[in-house]
Amino acid sequence: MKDELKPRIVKGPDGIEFEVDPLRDYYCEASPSVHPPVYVKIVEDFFNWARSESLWILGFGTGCGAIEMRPLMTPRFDAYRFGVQWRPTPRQANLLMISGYLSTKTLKRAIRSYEQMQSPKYVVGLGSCTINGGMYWDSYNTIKKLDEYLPVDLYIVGCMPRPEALLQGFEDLKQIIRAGKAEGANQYAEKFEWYKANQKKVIHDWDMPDYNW
Amino acid sequence: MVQDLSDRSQYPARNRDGTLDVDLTSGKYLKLWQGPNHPGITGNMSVELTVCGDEVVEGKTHVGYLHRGFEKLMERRTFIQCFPIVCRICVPEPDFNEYCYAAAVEELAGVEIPEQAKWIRTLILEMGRFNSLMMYLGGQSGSLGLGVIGQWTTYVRDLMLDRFEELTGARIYHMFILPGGVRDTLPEGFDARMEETLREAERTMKDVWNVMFQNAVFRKRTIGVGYINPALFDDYGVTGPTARGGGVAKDVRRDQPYLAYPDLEFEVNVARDSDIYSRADVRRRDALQSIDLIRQILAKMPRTGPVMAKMPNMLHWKIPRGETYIRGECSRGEYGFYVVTDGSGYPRRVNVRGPSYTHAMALLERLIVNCNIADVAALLVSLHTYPPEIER
Amino acid sequence: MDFEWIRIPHALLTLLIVFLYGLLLGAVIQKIGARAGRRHGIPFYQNYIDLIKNYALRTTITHGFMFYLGPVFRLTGGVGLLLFVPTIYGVAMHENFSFAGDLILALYFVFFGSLGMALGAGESGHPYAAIGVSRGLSQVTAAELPFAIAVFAVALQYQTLSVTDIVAAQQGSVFNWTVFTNPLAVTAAMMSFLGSMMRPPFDVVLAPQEIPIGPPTEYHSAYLALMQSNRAIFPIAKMVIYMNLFFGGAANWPVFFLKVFLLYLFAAFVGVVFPRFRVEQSVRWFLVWGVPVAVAGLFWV
Amino acid sequence: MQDLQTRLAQHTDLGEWTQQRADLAFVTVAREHLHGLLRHLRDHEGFTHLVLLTAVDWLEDGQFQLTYLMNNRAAARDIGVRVLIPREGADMDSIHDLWPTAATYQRELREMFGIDFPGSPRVDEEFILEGWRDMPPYRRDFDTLKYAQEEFAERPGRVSKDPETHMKQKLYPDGA
Repeated sequence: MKDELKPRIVKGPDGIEFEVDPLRDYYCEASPSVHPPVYVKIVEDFFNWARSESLWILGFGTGCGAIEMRPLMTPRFDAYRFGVQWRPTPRQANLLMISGYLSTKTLKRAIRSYEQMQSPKYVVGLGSCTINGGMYWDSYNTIKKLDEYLPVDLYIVGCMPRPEALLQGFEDLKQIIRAGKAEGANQYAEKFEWYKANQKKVIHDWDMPDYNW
Repeated sequence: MVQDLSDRSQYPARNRDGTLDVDLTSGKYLKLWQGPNHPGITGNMSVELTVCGDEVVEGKTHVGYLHRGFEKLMERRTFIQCFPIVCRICVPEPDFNEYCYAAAVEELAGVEIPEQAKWIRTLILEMGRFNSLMMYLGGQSGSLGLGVIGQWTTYVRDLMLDRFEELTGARIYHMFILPGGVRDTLPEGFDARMEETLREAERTMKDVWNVMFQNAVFRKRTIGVGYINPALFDDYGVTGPTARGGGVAKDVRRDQPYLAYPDLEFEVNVARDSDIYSRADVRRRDALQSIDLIRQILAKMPRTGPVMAKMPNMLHWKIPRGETYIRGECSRGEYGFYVVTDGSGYPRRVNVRGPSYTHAMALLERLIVNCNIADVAALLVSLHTYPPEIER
Repeated sequence: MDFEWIRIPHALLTLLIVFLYGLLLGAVIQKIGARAGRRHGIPFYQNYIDLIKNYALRTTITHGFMFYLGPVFRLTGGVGLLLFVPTIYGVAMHENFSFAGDLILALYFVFFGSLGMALGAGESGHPYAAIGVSRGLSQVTAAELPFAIAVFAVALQYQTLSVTDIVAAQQGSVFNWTVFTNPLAVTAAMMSFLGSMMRPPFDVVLAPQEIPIGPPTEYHSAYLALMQSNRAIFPIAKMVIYMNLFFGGAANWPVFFLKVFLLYLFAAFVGVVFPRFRVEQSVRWFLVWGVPVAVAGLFWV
Repeated sequence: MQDLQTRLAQHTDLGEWTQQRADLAFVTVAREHLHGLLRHLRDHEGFTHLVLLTAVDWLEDGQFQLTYLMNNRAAARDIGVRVLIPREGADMDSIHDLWPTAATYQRELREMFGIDFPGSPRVDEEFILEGWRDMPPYRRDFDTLKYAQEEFAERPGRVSKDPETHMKQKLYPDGA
């Protein structure tokens, strides 16, 4: 654990000393709760349509798949046409693209980013390395099965998946969302203990709260 | 505008062990993370910044987010099994890994590759360099908010990827340069289509020159910013365009020519000022040079003869004990493979020397001090860092 | 002073029209920017969908009381600005709540939103938001200076502080517009216009690369939707002021749409081909180029 | 590069000299001569550019081989200096005073091979791995496949059949 995360005595600007336990004081400990669809079906369908037509991707290139993101934003493929946009902060994004293999160090950051996103949120695993490890099946530093750690809505195969495959993947994801089946955030909240246990098994120095808002 | 470099040496004070005395609870300093989840970072790495006002007082590079342990994995694979995974070491310019690995293995095994294969390899490396530089130009202007350049250059890169696809069958990971030669000859009509692509590329480069390099705001943001003292180049192992931007004509293609480079005519591009602008300008001219070199290669290359040397049975290929180092000039600087064999069917040790390894670690940590936070992204991009080659 | 209650629904109608047009215009401008990059860009209805989606998100988290108020203040700034200037000249329905001294109030409202945002973003506790706010406030202040001086010049020129009267004075011929009667003041004001539109070269506040998007870093779902609504209304409201003060106002909706579109296009064109200034560079730019021109405009009168 | 070998031999006890290519040679020296030799090469022979510093694990001999590769750009030649150190309790003198950038290489070697470089800046900080508890992964006796199987959840693969037995079973179901 890093020094700045250990409990310590801090002297405030007014001269009063007090004890700080960063993990408890700076973060909220509440675990996620399930947010089921609450509106009548037609409204929920309408909202699902809006959600599907406005996919905001978190601009977090976790692996080599990030290289095909640039062509997607540019003239040849231009994913903006389909309502896909990139947002720089996890708070405003709905779709986390796990673009390729995840080393355990990145997994930690990906989990944090995922938990900071607002539900309903979706995860797309990109490339064979998220499915079964792909090329790195015997590597000591990459995870082999993404859905053990995050609720994945869709996998796109390939090494690298071509931009056309990604566009098709977006279309498929839209179908899933419109059908109301993309409830990954709720699944994550329901099986929270299981996901956390899996995550903690591979991330050895767990120095963050269990749920990052 | 030149940054004000008046004496800041006492600020913040240093502790006895040389670390900075930064008291975060004082409210004077702020700790910021630029990355890994940050659009201003090149790939998946992060810089831990301690800032005072708008000024960075300390920066630490953190890498390892992309570590897959290639050097370990290759020890468990036979020589031919290593071939498909080496290109994955560096994503934006994968061909250099293939070439360096193949050349190292050939040298240790004593294989001589045919003439035509040499030329095709050179062609692929130049195409890869052009692509990588296009990514760079888009990134550099993007880091300063000029998104439109990125659109144009990525478009040209896509055109060049089409030529790659035609030649090798893949967009990103080509897996074309095998130990012993290359997989195939050029397809029919390749030259004409390549010429078309190159013309389009030249048109775009003209636009890039007008909109990016002649732009008053771009010049204001980059000239004099991110200066590297050329005296530091040897200390920090600076190579490639970063060194050439500071007036040192380091270019492996000229210094220790390999493949078909002795037969090609080109000048080493050099700029003087060693700031972000000169580095960008050197890379722009490198891209134009690549266009010229591709034309030269297509004009001069032999079209007949084999493209693969006679190779032993790959499944039982053993290479006698030895060690070697192969280097090449990739778009970012000196790229090299250090390969050790022990007489078995597996490499004993492979070490990849990527230029980003020295640029983004020790050099960046030094440059980033006293830099404005708004310039950090531009500075980082101007070193042309690709994190996967740092951690592999 | 008797107050006609019918003005309230009329003002709300104006607001609705401006809101819908603002969303549409934002998308169209983005499409034009995309064309410069040889793309098609987002569909023109994309902003409406984004807005619905953001309101439809299921979770929101808060960082405190001011965090709520930030977007509310910002929206108030936009709506207030729009309500107190006459949108369409000479049509009683869209005169809104303009009164004799509304020019001063408008100047205040232009600044109001940024201040509210500063409070809200400060509460979010994210360091990027704090940096963005400090950059934003210094830049907006600097950009406001030439504008304020230009407005003084115009007010002096027409000897009134009422926007309606200023528009009235510009009617008749195109050459009665302030842009021809006092070009210096208008030049200075247009410089400031660039600065307040949050487009390159003056968008370091929201820059995704330099700091991830500044003040709104922590804002999400409904908060963000509120800010998006403001982003539709506020620039239009600001352009209404510019249009009224310098470009002869608009006597009917088509003229209004056209003039607003052209003004927006001006900012977008400059934005597409320029990278960003750093904050201290942009402040210097406004002080060195904007203020002298504005002062010269003052003397022109 | 014969001239270089003769000149160096006057200063230092050189071990095995391997001429790999016309412009690349490897030479073995004892660890106590290393620092002096590198300084001499840098200051007097023009080998100013440290290309890389890495280690090779000779598990059978119980030794690590450290390779310091240097480049002389003007003369277009490279020299690799090999130093053999025992695997047990491996440590080595730091050369960050000669090339500041060597500190990065030494940090990596510390983490990936477990070779200590006392005095090198930030050498004990985590570099690539995070929360690593096993033995340093680049050592030969570290089994990455076994580690991966124990550590990470795996997706069951497709059922694959050995072609020979599969065809036999298919053609001759009774095992004839």
